[in-house]
Amino acid sequence: MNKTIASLAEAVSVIGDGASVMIGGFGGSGSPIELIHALIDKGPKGLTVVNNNAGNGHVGLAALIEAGCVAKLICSFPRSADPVVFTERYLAGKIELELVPQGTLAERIRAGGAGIPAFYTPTSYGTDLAKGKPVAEFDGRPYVQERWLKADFALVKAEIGDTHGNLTYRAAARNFGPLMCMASATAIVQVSKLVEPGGIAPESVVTPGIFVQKIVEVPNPAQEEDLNRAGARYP
Amino acid sequence: MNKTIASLAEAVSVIGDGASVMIGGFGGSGSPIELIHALIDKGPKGLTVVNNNAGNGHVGLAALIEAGCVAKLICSFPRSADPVVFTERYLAGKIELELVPQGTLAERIRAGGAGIPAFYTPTSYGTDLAKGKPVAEFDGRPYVQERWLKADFALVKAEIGDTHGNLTYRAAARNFGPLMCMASATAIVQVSKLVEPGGIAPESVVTPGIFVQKIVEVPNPAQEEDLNRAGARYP
Amino acid sequence: MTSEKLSNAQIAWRAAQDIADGAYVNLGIGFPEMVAQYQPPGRQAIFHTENGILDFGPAPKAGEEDWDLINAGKKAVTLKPGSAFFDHATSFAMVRGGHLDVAILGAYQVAQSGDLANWSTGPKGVPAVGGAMDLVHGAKRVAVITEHVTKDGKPKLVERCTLPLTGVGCVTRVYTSLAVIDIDGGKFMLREKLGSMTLDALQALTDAKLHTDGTVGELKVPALGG
Amino acid sequence: MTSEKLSNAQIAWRAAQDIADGAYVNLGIGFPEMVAQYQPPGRQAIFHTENGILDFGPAPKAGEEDWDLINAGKKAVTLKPGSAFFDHATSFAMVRGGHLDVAILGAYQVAQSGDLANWSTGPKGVPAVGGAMDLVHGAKRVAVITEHVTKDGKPKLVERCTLPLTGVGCVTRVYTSLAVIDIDGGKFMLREKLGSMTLDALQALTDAKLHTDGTVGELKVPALGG
Repeated sequence: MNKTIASLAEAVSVIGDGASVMIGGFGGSGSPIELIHALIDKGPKGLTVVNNNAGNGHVGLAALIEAGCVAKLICSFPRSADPVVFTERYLAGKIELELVPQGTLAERIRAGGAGIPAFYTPTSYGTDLAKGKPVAEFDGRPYVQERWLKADFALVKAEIGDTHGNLTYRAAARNFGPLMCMASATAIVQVSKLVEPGGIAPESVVTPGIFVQKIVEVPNPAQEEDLNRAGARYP
Repeated sequence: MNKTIASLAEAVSVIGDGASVMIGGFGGSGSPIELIHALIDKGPKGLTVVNNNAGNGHVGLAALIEAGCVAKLICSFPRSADPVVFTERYLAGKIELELVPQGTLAERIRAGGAGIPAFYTPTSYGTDLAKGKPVAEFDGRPYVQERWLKADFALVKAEIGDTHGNLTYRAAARNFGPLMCMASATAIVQVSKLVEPGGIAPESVVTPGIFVQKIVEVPNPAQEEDLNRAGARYP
Repeated sequence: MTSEKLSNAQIAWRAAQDIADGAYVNLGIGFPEMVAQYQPPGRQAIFHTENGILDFGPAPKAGEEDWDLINAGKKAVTLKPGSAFFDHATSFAMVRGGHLDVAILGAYQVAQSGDLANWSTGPKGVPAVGGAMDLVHGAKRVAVITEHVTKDGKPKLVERCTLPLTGVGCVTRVYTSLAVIDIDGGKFMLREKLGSMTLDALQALTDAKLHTDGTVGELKVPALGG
Repeated sequence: MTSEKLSNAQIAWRAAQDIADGAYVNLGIGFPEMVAQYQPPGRQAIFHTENGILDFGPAPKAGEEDWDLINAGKKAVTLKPGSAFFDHATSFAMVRGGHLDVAILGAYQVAQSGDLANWSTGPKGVPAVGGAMDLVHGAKRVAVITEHVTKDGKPKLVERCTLPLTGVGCVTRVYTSLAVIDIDGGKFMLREKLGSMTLDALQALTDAKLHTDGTVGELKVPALGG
């Protein structure tokens, strides 16, 4: 078994119009910039994207939105230092937004990966974000029912990966990666370093390979924050 | 902050009659033998114990049951190579059993730790173990509602721990430990090696210290399987 | 004629032939574990054990066991390069979340609806379920390996299970000591049978009706011990 | 008389005095982050950031940032010995599961019922919630630090929130620029106020009734910049 894909272009070639795509990262930390840019090159339309944020500046997720690929965004915090790309489209009614509390977003994604179709959470009870959702009481306290979230694809950045798809992550870049690999039918992962099976100690594996379908090596990946500080744009 | 407790006896001294106690381990792997034996020495009555199994031979969990400390067991598989201790008490009506599918048991414990009071699972739908539980349909498929599981205490065996309670586990001994630390008000952990904060790389932490309240060093801990092969009994 | 039947090893061998290279597989404890021995040359499955290991290998030599390195049957195993450890919640996320390609389980009874009974023979004794009820949900394909009939000759492939269910409508293929049978649209579809056995003879050993779509292959396996 | 008030640094300082040694604490992004600077000598809290770090420290020097090592406000941070990384599901298990001792948040409005409004000023613009709605549930103690009144002098401590809610009945203590107020049984209980301020003057700046149980302490803080 070898899940390695030779190029970024080939790795994202399976993502077509109308697909749902989870994209890892919290702000720039863990954002798979190279995979996103390869996806922009392919240029699918009408994507539903799941990410914690809505992009920053004119690279990565912001560039994907700017390229007109995204019809709907499911996220918790569509603000950033430079949110102009999303903000303009949103206020013009050109992109749909589903706003989800951050912890609920994470738990919905995990539930999608874990075969849990719905769960109850105290989060958002009594607020506008709970409107239309079933409410139930447990032990005298009210909770909101939330549904799992799954996607056709995930684009994730990891640190070390082996050819079976076992992954580790760098520092807090771990954030949504392990969950999105679980919740997507096809998890496409860029790793800074690709190793043979056995190159990661079994105790150190954060995402077991069963959750990963495609892996592509991108040494020295770009950091969104660095690109934005340099005023970069893609393409 | 230092969560270290000097002795096993002191570590379990907080566990009183009628307490609920999650005990880590899958069979002998990960079973915190020394903590269990210290609990037998203290001798609380009427405990509700959560474990995957029901003990094997006459040490560890089996010995805790044999000592008459356990009123109720919540587990998935109360069979073993030598299950006589539990079997006799169960058939005599002296111990209550709540049988839970293994994955549901794990998920209920995680839910308890994660503040999720209830969730839906396909597991056990249409079986005797779903009797009396709410059923709901999602996307045309029926699911069973399960409740979180929490406990007053957890007894867990880890490999390396620091004084803040950060933990790693040895091989497949990880099994229920990370979940039970999350789901218990007071997680009491025995570690083979105690280190200072910083002694575990932040990427390698499996259980973050926030889930651990007490930690006691037990170098060269006993393995249940070895004890049973040697015909050991406790006390 | 009906005295000819496959050995357990041969049933396991036959089931192993349907496992693709790179498949993620969970083998139930006991008899199903035998499937791992018969992977076709050039194919390598990755085995999952619900207590928290992916990509484990065969048992170590006696005396070399590590009792923190065991499978769901609590037997000592070894690791292959590329293995991983994880907690029980993650392990059953793999199971329930549809990440396993195949689960192969034993059975007391399988119904033509795909219902499976394999955890309890009734209210006597100590009930124990383990991961069976989880495994029947989520794996992309749930197969059963079993003797075609019970020790006292009663059918195990039935119209309706009489024993307590493990899962509803979950089994899609059954490998027995006499045949390979798919479950499709609430029917047993006979795919392969021993060449020495007539359809009538096989039907006589089966509680529910066996259907065919015209072609029934011959169930051929190598000579194997076990 | 009402022109005297605490600076943000002084409000943060006061809030920091109530954090016990060894407490697990989440500080909301922006103003609440300032609380970390004022831990009393001899006490060390462990700070949680919802993007997946426990026990992080202050910002690194400019030029030494690691952009994979950031807090919830996306500012670069450093690590202390004993820190840990984890994924978002685990991070919010800490939040929702009641594992944090204290969460300290900002507010647009706090009601006497403990309702909090701090995420949206209405339907204009792009809505963004982040982890606010999660943080108000689960932490053992949810406290707010805030100016006592808005920039145009309107009360922020109200009978009933008019802005969209973040959470219902979740706040138990409010540290303002003028007072320390507990929320107990649906009432604002005044615990401390600036010595220079009369109860009547404070009440005039507060929409809901301020209650006391007889003793009101003096809100004393050191001189601080910020």
